[in-house]
Amino acid sequence: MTAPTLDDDLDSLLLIRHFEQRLLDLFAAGELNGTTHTCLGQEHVPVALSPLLAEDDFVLSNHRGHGHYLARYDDPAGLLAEIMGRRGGVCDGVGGSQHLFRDGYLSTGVQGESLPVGVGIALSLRRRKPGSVVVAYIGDGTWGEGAVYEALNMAALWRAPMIVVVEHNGIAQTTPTEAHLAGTIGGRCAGFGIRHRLVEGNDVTAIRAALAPAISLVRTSGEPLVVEFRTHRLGPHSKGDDTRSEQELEAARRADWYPRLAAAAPESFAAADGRQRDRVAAVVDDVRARPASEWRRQWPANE
Amino acid sequence: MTAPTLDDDLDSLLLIRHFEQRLLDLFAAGELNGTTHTCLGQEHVPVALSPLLAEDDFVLSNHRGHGHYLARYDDPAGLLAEIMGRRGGVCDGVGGSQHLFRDGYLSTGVQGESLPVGVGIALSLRRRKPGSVVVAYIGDGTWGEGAVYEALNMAALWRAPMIVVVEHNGIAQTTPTEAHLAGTIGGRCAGFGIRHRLVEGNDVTAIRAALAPAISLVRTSGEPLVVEFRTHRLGPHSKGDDTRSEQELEAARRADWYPRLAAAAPESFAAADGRQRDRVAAVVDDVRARPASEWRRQWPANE
Amino acid sequence: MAGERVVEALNRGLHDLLGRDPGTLLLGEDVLDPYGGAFRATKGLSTRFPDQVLSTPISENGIVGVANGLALAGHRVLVEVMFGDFLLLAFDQIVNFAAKSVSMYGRRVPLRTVVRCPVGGGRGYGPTHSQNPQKHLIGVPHLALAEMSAFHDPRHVLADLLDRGDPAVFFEDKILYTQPARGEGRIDQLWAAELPAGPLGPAVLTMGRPESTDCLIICPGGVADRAMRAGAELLLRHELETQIIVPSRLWPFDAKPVLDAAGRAAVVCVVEDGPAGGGWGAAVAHELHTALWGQLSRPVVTVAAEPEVIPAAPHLEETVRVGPAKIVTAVWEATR
Amino acid sequence: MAGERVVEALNRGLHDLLGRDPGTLLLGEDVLDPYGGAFRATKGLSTRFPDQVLSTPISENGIVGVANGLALAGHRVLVEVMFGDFLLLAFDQIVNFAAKSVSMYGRRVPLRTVVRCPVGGGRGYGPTHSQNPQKHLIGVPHLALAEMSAFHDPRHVLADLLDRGDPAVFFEDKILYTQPARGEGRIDQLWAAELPAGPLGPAVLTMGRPESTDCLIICPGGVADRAMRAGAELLLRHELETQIIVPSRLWPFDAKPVLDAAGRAAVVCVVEDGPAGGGWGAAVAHELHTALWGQLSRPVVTVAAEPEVIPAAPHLEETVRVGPAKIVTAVWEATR
Ligand SMILES: Cc1ncc(C[n+]2csc(CCOP(=O)(O)OP(=O)(O)O)c2C)c(N)n1
Ligand SMILES: Cc1ncc(C[n+]2csc(CCOP(=O)(O)OP(=O)(O)O)c2C)c(N)n1
Ligand SMILES: [Mg+2]
Ligand SMILES: [Mg+2]
Repeated sequence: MTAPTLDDDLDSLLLIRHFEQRLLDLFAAGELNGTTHTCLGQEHVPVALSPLLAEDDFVLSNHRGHGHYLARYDDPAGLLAEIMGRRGGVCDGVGGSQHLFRDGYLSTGVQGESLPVGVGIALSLRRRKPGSVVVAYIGDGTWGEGAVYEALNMAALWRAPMIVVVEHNGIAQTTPTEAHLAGTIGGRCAGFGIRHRLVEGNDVTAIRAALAPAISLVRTSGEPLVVEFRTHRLGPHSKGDDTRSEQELEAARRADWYPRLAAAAPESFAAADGRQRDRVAAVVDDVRARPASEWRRQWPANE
Repeated sequence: MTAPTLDDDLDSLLLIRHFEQRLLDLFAAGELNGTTHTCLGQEHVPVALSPLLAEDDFVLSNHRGHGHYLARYDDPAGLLAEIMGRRGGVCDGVGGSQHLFRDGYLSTGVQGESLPVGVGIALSLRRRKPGSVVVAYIGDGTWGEGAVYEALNMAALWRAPMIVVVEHNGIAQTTPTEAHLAGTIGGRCAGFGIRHRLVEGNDVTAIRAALAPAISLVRTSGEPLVVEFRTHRLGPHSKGDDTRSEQELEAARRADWYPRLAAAAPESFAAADGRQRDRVAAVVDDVRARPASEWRRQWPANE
Repeated sequence: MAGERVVEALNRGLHDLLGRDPGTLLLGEDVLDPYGGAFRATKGLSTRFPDQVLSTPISENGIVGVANGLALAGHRVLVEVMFGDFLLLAFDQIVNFAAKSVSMYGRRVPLRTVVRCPVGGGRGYGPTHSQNPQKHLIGVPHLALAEMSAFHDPRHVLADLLDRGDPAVFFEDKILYTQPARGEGRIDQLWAAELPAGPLGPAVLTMGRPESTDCLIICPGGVADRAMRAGAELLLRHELETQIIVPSRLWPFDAKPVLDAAGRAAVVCVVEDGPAGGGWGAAVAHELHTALWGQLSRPVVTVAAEPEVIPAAPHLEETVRVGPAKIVTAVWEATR
Repeated sequence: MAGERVVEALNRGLHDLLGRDPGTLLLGEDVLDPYGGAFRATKGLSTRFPDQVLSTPISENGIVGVANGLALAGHRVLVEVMFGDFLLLAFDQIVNFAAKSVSMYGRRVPLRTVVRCPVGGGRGYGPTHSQNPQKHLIGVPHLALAEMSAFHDPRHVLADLLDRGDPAVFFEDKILYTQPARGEGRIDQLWAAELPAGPLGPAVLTMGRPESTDCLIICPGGVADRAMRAGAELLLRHELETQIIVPSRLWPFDAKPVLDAAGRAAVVCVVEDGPAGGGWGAAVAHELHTALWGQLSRPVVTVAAEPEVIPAAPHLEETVRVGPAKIVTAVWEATR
């Protein structure tokens, strides 16, 4: 947990941004299969949080998880190789975009499934690595799943040190939040006696400062916490499937950190931007040249 | 919806009380199989509510449903025959204590399953029989199930005219509410933007008067409502499986309506009490003498 | 209709079904226009039948529950579950509520809930979006299972499922969506399809001479294309003539229409695109062994996917899914 | 141990397992003392191992999810689901999370989650508390299934399931709980039990002369008692000598130890106490037909429950559940 500099944060934001944009390009060019959910517009969430996490903390990510991964591990090549099914992928191409696993990090593609799992990991951490926490990312739409409430209830009852990070981008696939969520996320947390913090804006430094004490409290008290980020999805849900109006998209663009930071320090931003763009380009070239991944199944299924 | 008299209410309360007590006797005598969950101590809940319901309203009941049934249908023989597997049972002995079905009434034994079903029925009622409502009974423990929240969310989003009646008796099987429910039921409803009414005590007339306007509002607005009764389970969870302390049981007994009403009008109470005791005894004699039920399967399964 | 793709035929069927009865409702995640569902099967429905289409939160168990409630109140209800893997979230409502309610109240309670879901791999969606969950639901009393095929008009199949009064699940192999809806008639130079028992009966795919069949393949709609490729290969490489039978209804499985052909064939091969064991393949094989004992010259060959998750990378998917080569090998080895 | 009932043997096993490793945890509804679970299998555990036993809200899917999280973090975790019917609520966590996670991340991720649940009818609990859900989970890659029997020490079986690193489900027929735990040795005047392949291998029940078997019955632990009664009847009424093989592990099913006996028997009968179709019976039968083609003189007979819910009234339950008479009839008819 060495404090990152402003430049580190900017690099991290831009790495994710360029990574995601290149993914969409690769899709458009027919070089990718399956589906991919980019976090364009939401990069600041994991970038703000990651330095607040320690090595023993466990991150549970979801379908929109590239940013969560890249902010925690500086490993764009491993991620891209995974998505492209090339040698060196995080999970040898078996998991793909939505199913990543490393020590202390797991993502899966079934909405809501991760929260009860997170409670279990958190209970184990409290026993064996006290002071460590679980961070579980979910979207606003995922609050439709019953598993979320079963987990919140148990987390509160048993004081599971879990931080649920909600990336509330106002939409679930094509469904606006008003159409899928009654009441409020904050109100729902209150109903379970769980602390809830609302975060607006995308100033990484300010967010981090505001959240640090609340996260520390989870470490010491063991009480769960929900942090709700009001954010914006800049891109399509996966690829090309955006049904929002130009007006809505324009609002998402206006809220983006990219032009704001570019205007704030044009020169250093441009330098960083170029650096990360080039870095991602190099990663793409590297990974693209690799052979297909190999699935080293060392176990017989159902032996 | 003709207004019941005080005597009607007392008859109804006592019918249920004696029915349930006889069930426990029959169990103890080895005349019943399976399991049965009596509503001893909670009889006033359906007795207060039933006259507020119209014929087109739909009642969803649960494992502890004898009172719900008897308060709505004056049919102790049909219910007992069902429980004993004798001719004339509501469902010919196929369903048993926890699985009853009649037009406008259904119970099932899987906790939480009924609430999404209730939303569906309510949506249909709004289309086809506007002004009608669904009443779904659940216990405090059932708030552990995710299905409850999926249903509350949809009920609120779609304005499903459903009234969730919570019989909060402070315990789920053997687990006290503090150990299974974080926060409060009222708070959880608020989180979904759903109105919540708390009912304490067991004065049937007062409860009915207090709830009538709220229930009317469901009929006219279509907005769901949760009514939480603070109540007490006098008997075991099913049969003989009570792990509570004598002190807790004593508290439950102190809150019972039976001694209160007996003291309030000793003579008319005693008369009614005798009447219902005799009625139940006659029902038991009648049903006990019946032959085993027949399952008239008129359909081939999986044809 | 000429030139239609399967997803278009499906979409047309859904339009017809909502149109024929205003009490028929459709629920699912993201089913509204202009999107019309993740695979676009529900396109146009919400525009044309705004009162009959309900877009839902992400609540698979809850949605099926709502559908069950509507069905209990007398509606016909179609539910779209976005990926077959998520069906597992709704098993309580499907098995414990829908299927059991039909009979557990002592008299028949018809429940017209039909759950549709895209299934299978081949699209690189990864292990939680590619499973074939059919096997989990086979043999549930009062639950009907059907699978989409290029030969059966989805309209007829869904209408039947909606009308029979038992709840049902309709499996749609994702790969099929964009393939041509074929119906009856010539498929290519080699193959022709017939529906001898009508629009709900099995499709029979032949090379022209059904009498002299060396190999009979029985498979659901999602596998038919791979079976045809295997058949072509068997002819070319081994001079074996193949007939393929594609039932629409997976369960209850009606063995009658296949018994004749199975009794005549030198090799009978049942193919399913999910892991073996306790699934459709063994169930069909067992029925055939029992019905045709003494007539079969060798055991029914079952071909299934490897017992593994479906990996994300396309080259790995192919190591797990059933492909033509696996069918060819299994049949060929059985003949030797 | 002498005089033990099966639920006591199970309880002793759970005590041993929590005792041997403080990282082994147990979760479930109402599992705390003095109650110790709806069937009292967990009695004494919370008193002796207060830090290892967690009583949960009514949240089947959530509980299995918590167990999966604990298992991912390296614990061995036992979950008690109060009735097997409610397992369906947890299928997403069992199939999509636990079983898939073992392999979907490209390398083996061991997950030691073992879910126990009481199954089956015969107790008058009614249709939502009596099902045998085994069939739904057969053939799920990386998911092991075992069933309790009076002959296998639950301690060994559960220890094996907990240790292997694949998640597992352990089915406990309710009727067995109160029956004597038998282990090996003489059962009654007619029957004796052996565990020739050790404590995890199938139990072999014979009338003394295993070589000259007319009928081989293969069945899980919950049905063994009914199979023995059927065997007695077959001897008495039809002079057929029966051998019974009771595997502890239902899936993956190991056919090897039964092949010899199956090849020698005049009739092979596989019994399962759930509705037929896509279940264990057909899976085992298919394996035997394939492995013993040419050796079997008739098709493997499968006996299953009627395709119906389990009704509540005891006299109706018996019309659906598998009983000795149904086994006797099936075997006898096969011999003619
Ligand atoms: C159980 C389940 N149901 C449906 C889906 C399909 N799906 C994937 S992402 C998504 C929308 C999620 O919305 P939200 O939680 O708001 O996250 P966002 O995509 O906005 O980041 C849906 C419906 C899924 N993955 N899992
Ligand atoms: C899904 C499910 N899980 C567990 C059970 C077993 N069970 C039956 S009643 C009960 C307790 C219910 O508690 P509560 O909702 O408070 O109702 P009460 O019994 O107090 O009336 C439990 C755990 C069940 N029937 N369904
Ligand atoms: Mg969202
Ligand atoms: Mg309660």
